[in-house]
Amino acid sequence: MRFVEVSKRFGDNIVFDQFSLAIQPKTIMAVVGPSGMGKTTLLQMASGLLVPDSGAVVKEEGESGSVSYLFQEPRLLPQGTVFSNVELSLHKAFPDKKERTDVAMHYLNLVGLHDFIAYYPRQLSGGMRQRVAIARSFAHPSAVILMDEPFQSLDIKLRYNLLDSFVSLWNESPRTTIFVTHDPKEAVLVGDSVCCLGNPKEPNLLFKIHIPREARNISDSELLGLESKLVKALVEA
Amino acid sequence: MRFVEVSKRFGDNIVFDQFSLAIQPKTIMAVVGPSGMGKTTLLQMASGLLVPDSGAVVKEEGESGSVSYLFQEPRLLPQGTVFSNVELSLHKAFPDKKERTDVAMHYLNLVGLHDFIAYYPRQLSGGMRQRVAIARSFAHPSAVILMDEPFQSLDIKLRYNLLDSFVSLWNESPRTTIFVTHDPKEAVLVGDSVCCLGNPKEPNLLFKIHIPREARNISDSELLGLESKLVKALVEA
Amino acid sequence: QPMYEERLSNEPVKANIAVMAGPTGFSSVALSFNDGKINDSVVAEISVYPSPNEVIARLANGELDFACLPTNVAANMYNKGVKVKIAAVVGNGMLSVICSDGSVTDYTGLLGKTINVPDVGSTPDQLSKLLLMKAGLENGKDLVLDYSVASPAQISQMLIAGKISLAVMPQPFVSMVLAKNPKAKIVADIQDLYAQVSGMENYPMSVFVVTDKFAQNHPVATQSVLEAYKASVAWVNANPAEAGQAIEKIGIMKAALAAPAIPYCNLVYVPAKEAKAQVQAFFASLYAFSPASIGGSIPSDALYL
Amino acid sequence: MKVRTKRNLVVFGSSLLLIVIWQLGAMVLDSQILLPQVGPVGKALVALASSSPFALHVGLTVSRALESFFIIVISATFLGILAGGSPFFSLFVKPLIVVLKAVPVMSIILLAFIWFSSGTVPLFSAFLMGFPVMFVQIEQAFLHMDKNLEQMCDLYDFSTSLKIRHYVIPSLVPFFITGARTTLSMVWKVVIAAEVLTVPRYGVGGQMHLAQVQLDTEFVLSWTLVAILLTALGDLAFDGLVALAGKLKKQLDKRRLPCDL
Amino acid sequence: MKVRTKRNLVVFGSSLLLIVIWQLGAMVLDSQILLPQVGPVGKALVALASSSPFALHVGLTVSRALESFFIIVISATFLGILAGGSPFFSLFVKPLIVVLKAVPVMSIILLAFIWFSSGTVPLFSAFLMGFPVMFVQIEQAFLHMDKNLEQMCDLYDFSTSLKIRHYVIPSLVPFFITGARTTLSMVWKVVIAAEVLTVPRYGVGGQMHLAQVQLDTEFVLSWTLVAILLTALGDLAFDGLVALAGKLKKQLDKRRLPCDL
Ligand SMILES: Nc1ncnc2c1ncn2[C@@H]1O[C@H](COP(=O)(O)OP(=O)(O)OP(=O)(O)O)[C@@H](O)[C@H]1O
Ligand SMILES: Nc1ncnc2c1ncn2[C@@H]1O[C@H](COP(=O)(O)OP(=O)(O)OP(=O)(O)O)[C@@H](O)[C@H]1O
Ligand SMILES: O=C([O-])O
Ligand SMILES: [Mg+2]
Ligand SMILES: [Mg+2]
Repeated sequence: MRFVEVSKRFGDNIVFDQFSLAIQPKTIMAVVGPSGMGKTTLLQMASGLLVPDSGAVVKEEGESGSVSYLFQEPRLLPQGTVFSNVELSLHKAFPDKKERTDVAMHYLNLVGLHDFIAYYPRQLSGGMRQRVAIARSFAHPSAVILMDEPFQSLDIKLRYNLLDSFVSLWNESPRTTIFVTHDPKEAVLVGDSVCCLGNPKEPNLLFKIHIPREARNISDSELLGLESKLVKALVEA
Repeated sequence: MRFVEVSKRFGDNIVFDQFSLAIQPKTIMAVVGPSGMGKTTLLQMASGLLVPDSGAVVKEEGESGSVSYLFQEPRLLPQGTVFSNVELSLHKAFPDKKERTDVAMHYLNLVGLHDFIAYYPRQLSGGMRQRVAIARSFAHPSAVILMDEPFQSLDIKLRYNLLDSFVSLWNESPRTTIFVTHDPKEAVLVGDSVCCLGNPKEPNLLFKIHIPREARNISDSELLGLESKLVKALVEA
Repeated sequence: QPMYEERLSNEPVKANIAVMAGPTGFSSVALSFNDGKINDSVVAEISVYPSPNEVIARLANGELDFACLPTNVAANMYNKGVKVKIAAVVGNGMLSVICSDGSVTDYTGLLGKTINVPDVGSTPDQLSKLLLMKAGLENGKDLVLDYSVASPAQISQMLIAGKISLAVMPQPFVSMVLAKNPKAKIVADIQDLYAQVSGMENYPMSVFVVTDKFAQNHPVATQSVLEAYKASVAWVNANPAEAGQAIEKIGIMKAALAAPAIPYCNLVYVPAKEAKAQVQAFFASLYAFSPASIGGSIPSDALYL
Repeated sequence: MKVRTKRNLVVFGSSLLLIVIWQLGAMVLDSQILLPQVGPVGKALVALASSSPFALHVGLTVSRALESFFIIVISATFLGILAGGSPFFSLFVKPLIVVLKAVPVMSIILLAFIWFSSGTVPLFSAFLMGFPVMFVQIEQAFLHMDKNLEQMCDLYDFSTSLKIRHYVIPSLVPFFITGARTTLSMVWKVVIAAEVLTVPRYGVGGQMHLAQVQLDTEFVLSWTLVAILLTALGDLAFDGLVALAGKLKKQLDKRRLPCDL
Repeated sequence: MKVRTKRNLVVFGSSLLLIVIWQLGAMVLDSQILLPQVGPVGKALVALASSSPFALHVGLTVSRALESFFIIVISATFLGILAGGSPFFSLFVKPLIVVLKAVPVMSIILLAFIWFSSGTVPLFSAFLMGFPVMFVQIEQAFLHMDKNLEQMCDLYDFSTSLKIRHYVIPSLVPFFITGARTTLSMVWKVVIAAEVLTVPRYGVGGQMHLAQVQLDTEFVLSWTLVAILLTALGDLAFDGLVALAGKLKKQLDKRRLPCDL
């Protein structure tokens, strides 16, 4: 997927100005950036929910069709159970009820919510709601995954578990992914490339990580170096 | 301040069971712990808002009188301006209007809100509201400071700036402080001692940090070691 | 063609008749006997309403065929284009000024006093104003008409309790007050005063009206109803005690209140043709002081059946 | 449990006190017309309830109220959905709704009395008074629909039918319930008001008015008690239905879960 | 700007259409009693407005409405604060409030008619109908007060006076405004209803009823228009006052800022 000289403004607020960025097909682009710098806007343009004022978002071969969008808020149907919130997003892809149920349950197990499938969103904590949204976006078959701070409001333990699950799920069927996070550590653990927003014209920082994802360890000095580079870029943004 | 064999339960949920913890006067105790393990409950007992079912919270000499409590939510008066939200908490300590105004403005400058003193909370972003609450708790003269995740919902840059400001303010007049955070890095940067909750009977982990606060640097290997210890304790909790 | 219709149907014609919960209702009670069956071809259905207000709209929208109404209301409706005819005068005047405490003994003593009158626009109100005008007096200056208590029944209670001193009242409340408060006296008879100023013997207080539609479509039935009404008036006047029971039964008023008053209610049956002169004279008097009270003009002969 | 007993005791005590105050007041006033004592009103109530047309009076009032209630709920929901979907239509009917909301009930009743046969007046008046309330609620529901959820439905490939069943209808329901509840309590009052003014042959309001002119205050009070009871029963029935619907929905949701966990 | 013009155009157009429909209907019906044409109603309105007792009729209705409005707002706020502060008092008055909310307006008016002189009936009825609305709002305000904010005030050493001024009163105000607005629009309707039934010497409702009885439908409509206008003006005045109070508060808040920044 490529953003080609994309511009987007809200009133006087110029968020992107002839901004270009390319994401290699079937790789993960981790995006960090201070609040209000356009991370969510970038995802919305990628999803087609928002149309750039000028420029274009170009999809490569194999990226057309459905996207999975994990919104910054959980966006669950308040009147649906945990189960049906996941299951409803599978109707188109899995017309067979049995199959659909199995897929939904698989992902709900993954996020540790098997015992809560009969609950309604109002009965869940913020973190649990976020997990339902994660299960939904993982379960929904799509060529592109867009994730807006997926692991916010989760405690650190669950966070790392889910990060692991995400990586192994992704390895099963690699798809073009934009992963927005506010945690530089997460970004360097997960991204094939990492981009830091902070300037409407171009990324403040953009680098590739060549260490295989499975081999990454947070105490690795190269990763620590990248992380501190990223923190510096963020603080200076 | 000492928690002496404190027990507290909500219905069947035993949060503290004969739990003891001592905080040296005029030091900072950083507290981390998974969600729902009693961090906020601990602060509420320290403030007197919540009375333990059994056991006692003992204050040392010089810790009596007012406390400054930075709540987990900003808790601003919705009908008051940014300025008056800070200024009203100073009425008792500073009967003189001029003096009170100067103190309030000093702390509002510190959190970068000088241009917003005429705004109402509804006109501010979540992070800005949090900063008003921080200014209020710093400004309020007190023997004890209780802070419940003070820097949540702030971007990384502001976070580090405010952490610096907090440390220098604290150095001006050291006061007994409990600093709850979900960020292990923050805990090791700020605490004289660090405690990890996760067990109603005793802290999961409790250690002192002997490096002077001013000399701490996040790339310091000793600190990184402490941080990973803390992360491990959190993940295992 | 209407006659033809009537003969064709075997069903008896239903005549919807409205009376008010007051003296105009009294004289109609015999119509309710036999479940309202007047003869093989006509059945009367009597409904009781709290005031003329509920009746007027029903005559206008066609729900009612006959009604007992205050005389001026009939003129007003006629002038507004509601097609009704006066069939007969069924009640002559029966208003009195009562004093509950002996502070006034005859009508000359009323000057400067406050007199309670039920309901603005009601017959007691109109006649009071009419007489004031003829006597050259002014309401609010020479004496005060007070409308603050609108229900005659409530004024009666207050007269009995001595809470108010003077009031213009219709029957049967006059009888009731006199019976229950020994100190109460009639200090003026409105009928006498009206006779003095108009030269007429009495004034027609209520009339029996029929809608044009019913009268045209069912002339025979109309005639039957009128005859039955006439007979009913005669029976009520002759048998006040039994009439009282019937009055209570159809929900007009308690027998104890109605029966003793019947002799004083001036219940009559004067067919329209005979009553026309008297009625027109009454309209002329009302017109002179308030054209609006009869709808703006004196009705033509077409008002009479 | 104990707190609840205490609450009920206080409520019971104050209800009793109300009745005692009434009785004392009646004894002091000593006027059957101004304020009858508790006993006679009780007797009048029994007399009413055992009189043969009682069922007719109550039945017709109830049927008028329910009929207008259903007409309002159905038509206002339909038009409200149209208005919610089309800003033009919404603007277009706005003047009418504003006028309807500002018209005093009495004007409507008086005019309706001229226009229609008296049996229709309570229905028509209740319709004109209740319609704007329900309509505005449904219109509001559309304004309060969560556009974010709609985006979610679209991105996650919901079919139109799924979207209506799981997003649109659930968003409307709370507003629908609020609107219907308000409409119901309004409809009672307007129907009775119209009956008082038009005195139909059968109906609680008309009987109340006749009792009042005849100064049978104990019957006015008895009919008032009947009206209060009707309102209370209506509210109870409504809440019962809503609770039942809620339970039914939960049952259905359970059915949709994989196996009977 | 353009969107706004378009909106106004639609609203204007549909208002015009309403009037055209009325006029066409009147021409088809061709009955002065059933539905007078627009012209005659306009004339009647002018005749009304220029008749000498017009000011008295309107003035007395307005003064009854305002009087009951103020009595309700003051007494219900006072008692609502008591009830908000004391759960016992709140429980204690609950039965009374429940009954008052369920009583049909008409019952109250009919009973009041027996009890009071006709001038007092509208006041009394409006009081009984409006009081529970305002009372419940103020009571609700206490239930919705943010206990967290109260903890904050206490920990940050607010004096009682500061707490009342900056925490209690601001928490009550929105509920007070909602309650007062609802009360105001209710009071109009009840006062006019009571006037219709009791026909006091002066008052819009009584005139409306007299006009109806005399089959002067054009005057019924004219008085209805007057009533709608009064309601609309009342709402406008209320919103104006609320906006003014808001501005005043902002001014005061500005004054409390250090120097004139
Ligand atoms: N619909 C909108 N209307 C007006 N301004 C908008 C809109 N959406 C976003 N913005 C503005 O665009 C800028 C970028 O917003 P965006 O939500 O993309 O930031 P973000 O990087 O996702 O921030 P955060 O980390 O807080 O989620 C912000 O200044 C925001 O105020
Ligand atoms: N007022 C209360 N009533 C009932 N249970 C409560 C109450 N306050 C706290 N709890 C329970 O006590 C436990 C500890 O809550 P506490 O708020 O102290 O957690 P925490 O560590 O601050 O969590 P977080 O990181 O999410 O803020 C939780 O299980 C919570 O559900
Ligand atoms: O029946 C009447 O009292 O007019
Ligand atoms: Mg965002
Ligand atoms: Mg907490």
